[in-house]
Amino acid sequence: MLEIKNIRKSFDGTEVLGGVDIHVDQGDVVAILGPSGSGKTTLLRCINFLETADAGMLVFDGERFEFDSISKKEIAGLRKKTAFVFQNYNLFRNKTALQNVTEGLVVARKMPKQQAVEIGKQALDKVGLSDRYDYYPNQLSGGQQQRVAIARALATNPEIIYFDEPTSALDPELTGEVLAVMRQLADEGMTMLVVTHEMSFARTVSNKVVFMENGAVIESGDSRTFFENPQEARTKEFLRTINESAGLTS
Amino acid sequence: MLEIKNIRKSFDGTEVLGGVDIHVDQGDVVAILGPSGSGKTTLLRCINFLETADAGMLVFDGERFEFDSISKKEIAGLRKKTAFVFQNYNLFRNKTALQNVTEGLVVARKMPKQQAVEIGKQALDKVGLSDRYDYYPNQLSGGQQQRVAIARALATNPEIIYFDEPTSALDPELTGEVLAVMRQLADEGMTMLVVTHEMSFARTVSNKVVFMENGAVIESGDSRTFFENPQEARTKEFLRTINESAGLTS
Amino acid sequence: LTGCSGNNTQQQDNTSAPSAQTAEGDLLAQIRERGDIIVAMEGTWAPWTYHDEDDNLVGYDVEVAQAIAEKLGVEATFVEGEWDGLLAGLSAGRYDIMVNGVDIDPARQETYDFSDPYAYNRTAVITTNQNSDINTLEDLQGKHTANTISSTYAQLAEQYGAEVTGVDDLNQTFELLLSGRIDATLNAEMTYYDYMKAHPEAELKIAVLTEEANRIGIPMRKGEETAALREAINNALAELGEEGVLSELSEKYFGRDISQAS
Amino acid sequence: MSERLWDILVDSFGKIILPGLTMTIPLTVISFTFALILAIAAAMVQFADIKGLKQVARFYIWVVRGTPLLVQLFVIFYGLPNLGIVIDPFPAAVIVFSVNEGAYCAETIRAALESVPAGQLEAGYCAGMSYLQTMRRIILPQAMRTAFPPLSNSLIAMVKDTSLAANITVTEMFMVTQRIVARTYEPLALYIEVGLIYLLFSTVLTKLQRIGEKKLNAHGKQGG
Amino acid sequence: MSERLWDILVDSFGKIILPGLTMTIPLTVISFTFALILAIAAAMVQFADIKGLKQVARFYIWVVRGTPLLVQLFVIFYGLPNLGIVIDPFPAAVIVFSVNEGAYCAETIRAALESVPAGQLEAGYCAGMSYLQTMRRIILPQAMRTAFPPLSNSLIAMVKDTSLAANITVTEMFMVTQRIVARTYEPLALYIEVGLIYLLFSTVLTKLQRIGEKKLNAHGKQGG
Ligand SMILES: Nc1ncnc2c1ncn2[C@@H]1O[C@H](COP(=O)(O)OP(=O)(O)OP(=O)(O)O)[C@@H](O)[C@H]1O
Ligand SMILES: Nc1ncnc2c1ncn2[C@@H]1O[C@H](COP(=O)(O)OP(=O)(O)OP(=O)(O)O)[C@@H](O)[C@H]1O
Ligand SMILES: [Mg+2]
Ligand SMILES: [Mg+2]
Repeated sequence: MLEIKNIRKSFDGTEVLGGVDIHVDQGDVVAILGPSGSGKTTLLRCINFLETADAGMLVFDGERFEFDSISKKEIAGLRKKTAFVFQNYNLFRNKTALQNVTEGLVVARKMPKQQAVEIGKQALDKVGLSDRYDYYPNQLSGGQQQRVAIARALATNPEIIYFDEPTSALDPELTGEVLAVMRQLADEGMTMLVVTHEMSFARTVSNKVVFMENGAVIESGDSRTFFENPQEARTKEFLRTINESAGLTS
Repeated sequence: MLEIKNIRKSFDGTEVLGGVDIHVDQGDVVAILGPSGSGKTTLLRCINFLETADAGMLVFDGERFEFDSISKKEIAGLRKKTAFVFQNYNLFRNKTALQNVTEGLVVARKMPKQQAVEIGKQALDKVGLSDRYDYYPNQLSGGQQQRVAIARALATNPEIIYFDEPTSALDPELTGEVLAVMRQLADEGMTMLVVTHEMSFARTVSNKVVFMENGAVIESGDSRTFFENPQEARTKEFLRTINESAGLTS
Repeated sequence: LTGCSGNNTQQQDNTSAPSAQTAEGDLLAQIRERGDIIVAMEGTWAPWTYHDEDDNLVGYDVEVAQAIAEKLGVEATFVEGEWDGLLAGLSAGRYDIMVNGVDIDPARQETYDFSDPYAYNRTAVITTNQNSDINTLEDLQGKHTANTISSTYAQLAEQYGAEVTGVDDLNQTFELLLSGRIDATLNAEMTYYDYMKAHPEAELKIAVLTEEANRIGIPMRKGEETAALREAINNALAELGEEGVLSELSEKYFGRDISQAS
Repeated sequence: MSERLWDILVDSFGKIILPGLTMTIPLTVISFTFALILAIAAAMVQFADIKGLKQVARFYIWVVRGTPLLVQLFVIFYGLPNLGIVIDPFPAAVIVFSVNEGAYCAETIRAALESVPAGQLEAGYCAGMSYLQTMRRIILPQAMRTAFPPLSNSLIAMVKDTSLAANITVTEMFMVTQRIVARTYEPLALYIEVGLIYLLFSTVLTKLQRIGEKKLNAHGKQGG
Repeated sequence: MSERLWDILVDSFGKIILPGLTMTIPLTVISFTFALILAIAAAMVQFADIKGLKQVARFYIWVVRGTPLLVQLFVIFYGLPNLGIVIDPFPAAVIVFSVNEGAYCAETIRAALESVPAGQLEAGYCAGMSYLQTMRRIILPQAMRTAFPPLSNSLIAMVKDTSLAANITVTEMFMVTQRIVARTYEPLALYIEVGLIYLLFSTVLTKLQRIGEKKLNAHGKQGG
């Protein structure tokens, strides 16, 4: 359904992505792992054209696009089929929870107001925020804000949702809230590409894992194999560090 | 060494701390746990007089102070014996790493500049930042900033250090960095009072645990007992939630 | 026009203007004691008071003031500023007298005492050459005029039924006239001649000249304290008139004698 | 205070406040409205980095902020007739004040636009909205909230600057005062009187600013 | 352009720019320096919420921002002598411009102080520093960095406002221009000339502002 081929990106001469390939099938939940600075965020931003990749190709539903020559119109078309959940939510600060969800429907998709409100409420209900329609972002807790962001993504009925570290700004209990919603989406067959540091999520919810370092994919494949039988030395070390810092001594 | 008795604090009529007692001995590492909004931050801020508690008493090195009648001079005196590491670091944004550490020594403790610089460098070396003396906060990663904050606390040679969620803004690998430094301090016998969501830290580094909810201490005591044999129903539930969200399915 | 910084003149350095005393007592005595008289003027109104090409303060009023100072046996110190400021300064006691072609007018006499007139100035109604509608003051009825805000001309125009707007300075009134925004402006006859000296090509004419000339005097604060000063100035003016000095200066700056009531 | 002076002040109060209400305030309000439109445009083309237009905006701001308001009034009112363009005093004043104030406000609004986090625009894109849609519905409303206090300040300052319109025959409050001075020769007292009337106007505007800020802050500061 | 007009403009250039350099610029720089001191004080007492002084500062800002500069010049220069206080023109101008500009800058600096995160002050306390020590070494430097661009704007605006000093007999640039106009009767051309000289001064100041901002931004924006 989504295929990225040989994507490259440099900032001021420093290469951040050095030819990355990603393959996502309908219904896949792909977890992208990797140490800080490995280029995970940059990858997602390039895929959604928030950064312009220097080279590479994107195939979406069989249509091919070159990153360096895609037109504004094509970008706009692709964005209507995808959704993005930011690490720091990026809710519209001047809009209520409900308006955050309906804005894209009414303005970008020209949906009648009433229908948008209905869909918006459904989406908020789904993430457990039926009682927060008219709250502004700054009146919501971090976990609630992130759930509004997910509702905003859901409401547009996208073919795939990109997540950038959806729980890194949350405390353990709030993390639980958000992960539960994501697990439910996975169960319903939503296609998702998720940058995350939550090993438990990668381990139990995603069916594929991509491990990156220094702008390159080190290892990727089936999630069970990745955790139980990693192939690369660097992957093994990464998993060991993570486990150590989680257990500290044990 | 530090004893807090019956501390109370309300904001606009809502009680946030409803009579909390804490007892810290020399060399203790006390972890304060509890769900979001339970009053942990407020407790630390009251202890360090960043908020004025409504009632209660503080005994420090045998000296007694009433929260509602302590003088500015006494506060200044106590602050020179304690240090505070903020959740979001609060490094002085207009000062380099080294200046952040020396500022309090030179300005507040009237230490000769040269001596302060020496001590400052030692403190930064200790947290592994020998190569970052002249960097400004915004040129440092989150983990590095938090370590500068710890160095700033260390340099004043305090009798106790308060930490408010020292790793909550960091990714797992950076969390590892900071926790390693704190573990080292604990091993050297530093007295610490740590609000944290890191169960592994509470479990393995701290010797005492205080579990709070709704502004009251639900359970407290020896850290091993707390984790292996919790007494209260709410504590058990809390530990279960945490474990679940960590494991998600298992 | 030549520079005229006479021996008994001191070109005021405006950054450190000495001030007249506000203390009680006779102003003339104070002036004599100080050895100078502080004279306020605009310095931007040719040919009464203005700066020549070498930036010397010159003009009819400047030389008259110097001559008066000489008669009083003191030096003249000049201070230049904006009109309203000069008035305020006079009231505040910063300046002793104002020599700036000021019309003697009953309303003004409520606030200031005036010397005897030392010049007579007829008011001209100035229009463009093409304008043939305005031939008497009565013709101003319903016409648009503009005058400097601080002058008495606005009142005169209003009196004859003109629609009056104001502007800050003289030049603007000519600009308004030339750009056809107004029908006429009222000003001193002499000012018109001076403007025409600078702009001989300007298509402006004097359409009406008032019969009666305005009397130009020197205002000073009201009251006992200035009584002696006023008398001394009046004596000085009378002497200067008799000696022909005023006529001479008038010829020099205006090209005709306006120091005598005609 | 002498009885005569008192009478002058009482008598002139109505004469001064009338053009204040009928000229100074309308001139200010109309000009400020146009200034805001100009400023938003000039700020937006810079923010959006539109080649050509951005340079035009920079040039406009540079020249207008660099030269005195009085000179601008002169050029428009006394200079343009040389090119055959004759504009009436009130519209000329509105043009000059709008253009002048627009340049200052443009800088304020540009700074406010830049203070809106980049993520807001990106979130707009990801919701499928175009640049213009996101600007109009998300970025500008947030920026205007930030710009509100400095813009209010500019408005208050402008009330007093309109007195320069006297130079192009607009009969506003200060000119009327000067006319009364020309008749009565009481500049100090009358200046203080008109000063107090300006203070009255400013106070009303300041109060309105406070109310506006409260309203905009109704759902807390835009922290999250 | 006629030869005569050209000669007038060439001849007057030096005459105008000289008082610009010897009077307008010094008056601006000196007044602005004092204004900053006043503004910092007025902003600090409000920020620190010092009872009494805070009210004094609010009152000062209210009155000064609410009344025209020209009225303030009149009151100090022509009003105070009635109370026996006689101040020379240049010092009087410095006083009025400092006090006036101080009120506007105080608001700018207060806003900048409020934009420094509360955590910075708390971190200062926790490092054992007193309120004043933290203000001086941590909060004010950060606030001044935020306030730098709007303060630069105020400075540039002030260059032109100093022309009002002509009202209290200070011979600055604009007054000299008016004198030349009085002799030559060429207001438009000369006003444009003096406008360009103001533009020159402003451009230099704008360049200095850019350099200053670059320097202050040397270690990135104060994000973290
Ligand atoms: N706009 C930019 N300009 C220059 N360098 C950049 C920019 N954005 C990212 N980088 C660099 O690119 C590299 C990859 O950054 P990226 O944010 O993609 O990493 P990441 O894998 O998401 O890390 P983290 O887990 O910390 O979020 C880093 O070294 C970063 O410093
Ligand atoms: N300044 C304040 N004004 C009003 N209420 C406040 C204020 N500070 C904190 N509170 C309230 O006090 C309660 C306790 O807050 P506190 O920040 O101490 O919780 P916490 O245990 O530190 O939570 P977290 O784990 O999310 O940091 C919360 O309900 C919070 O909303
Ligand atoms: Mg990232
Ligand atoms: Mg907290």
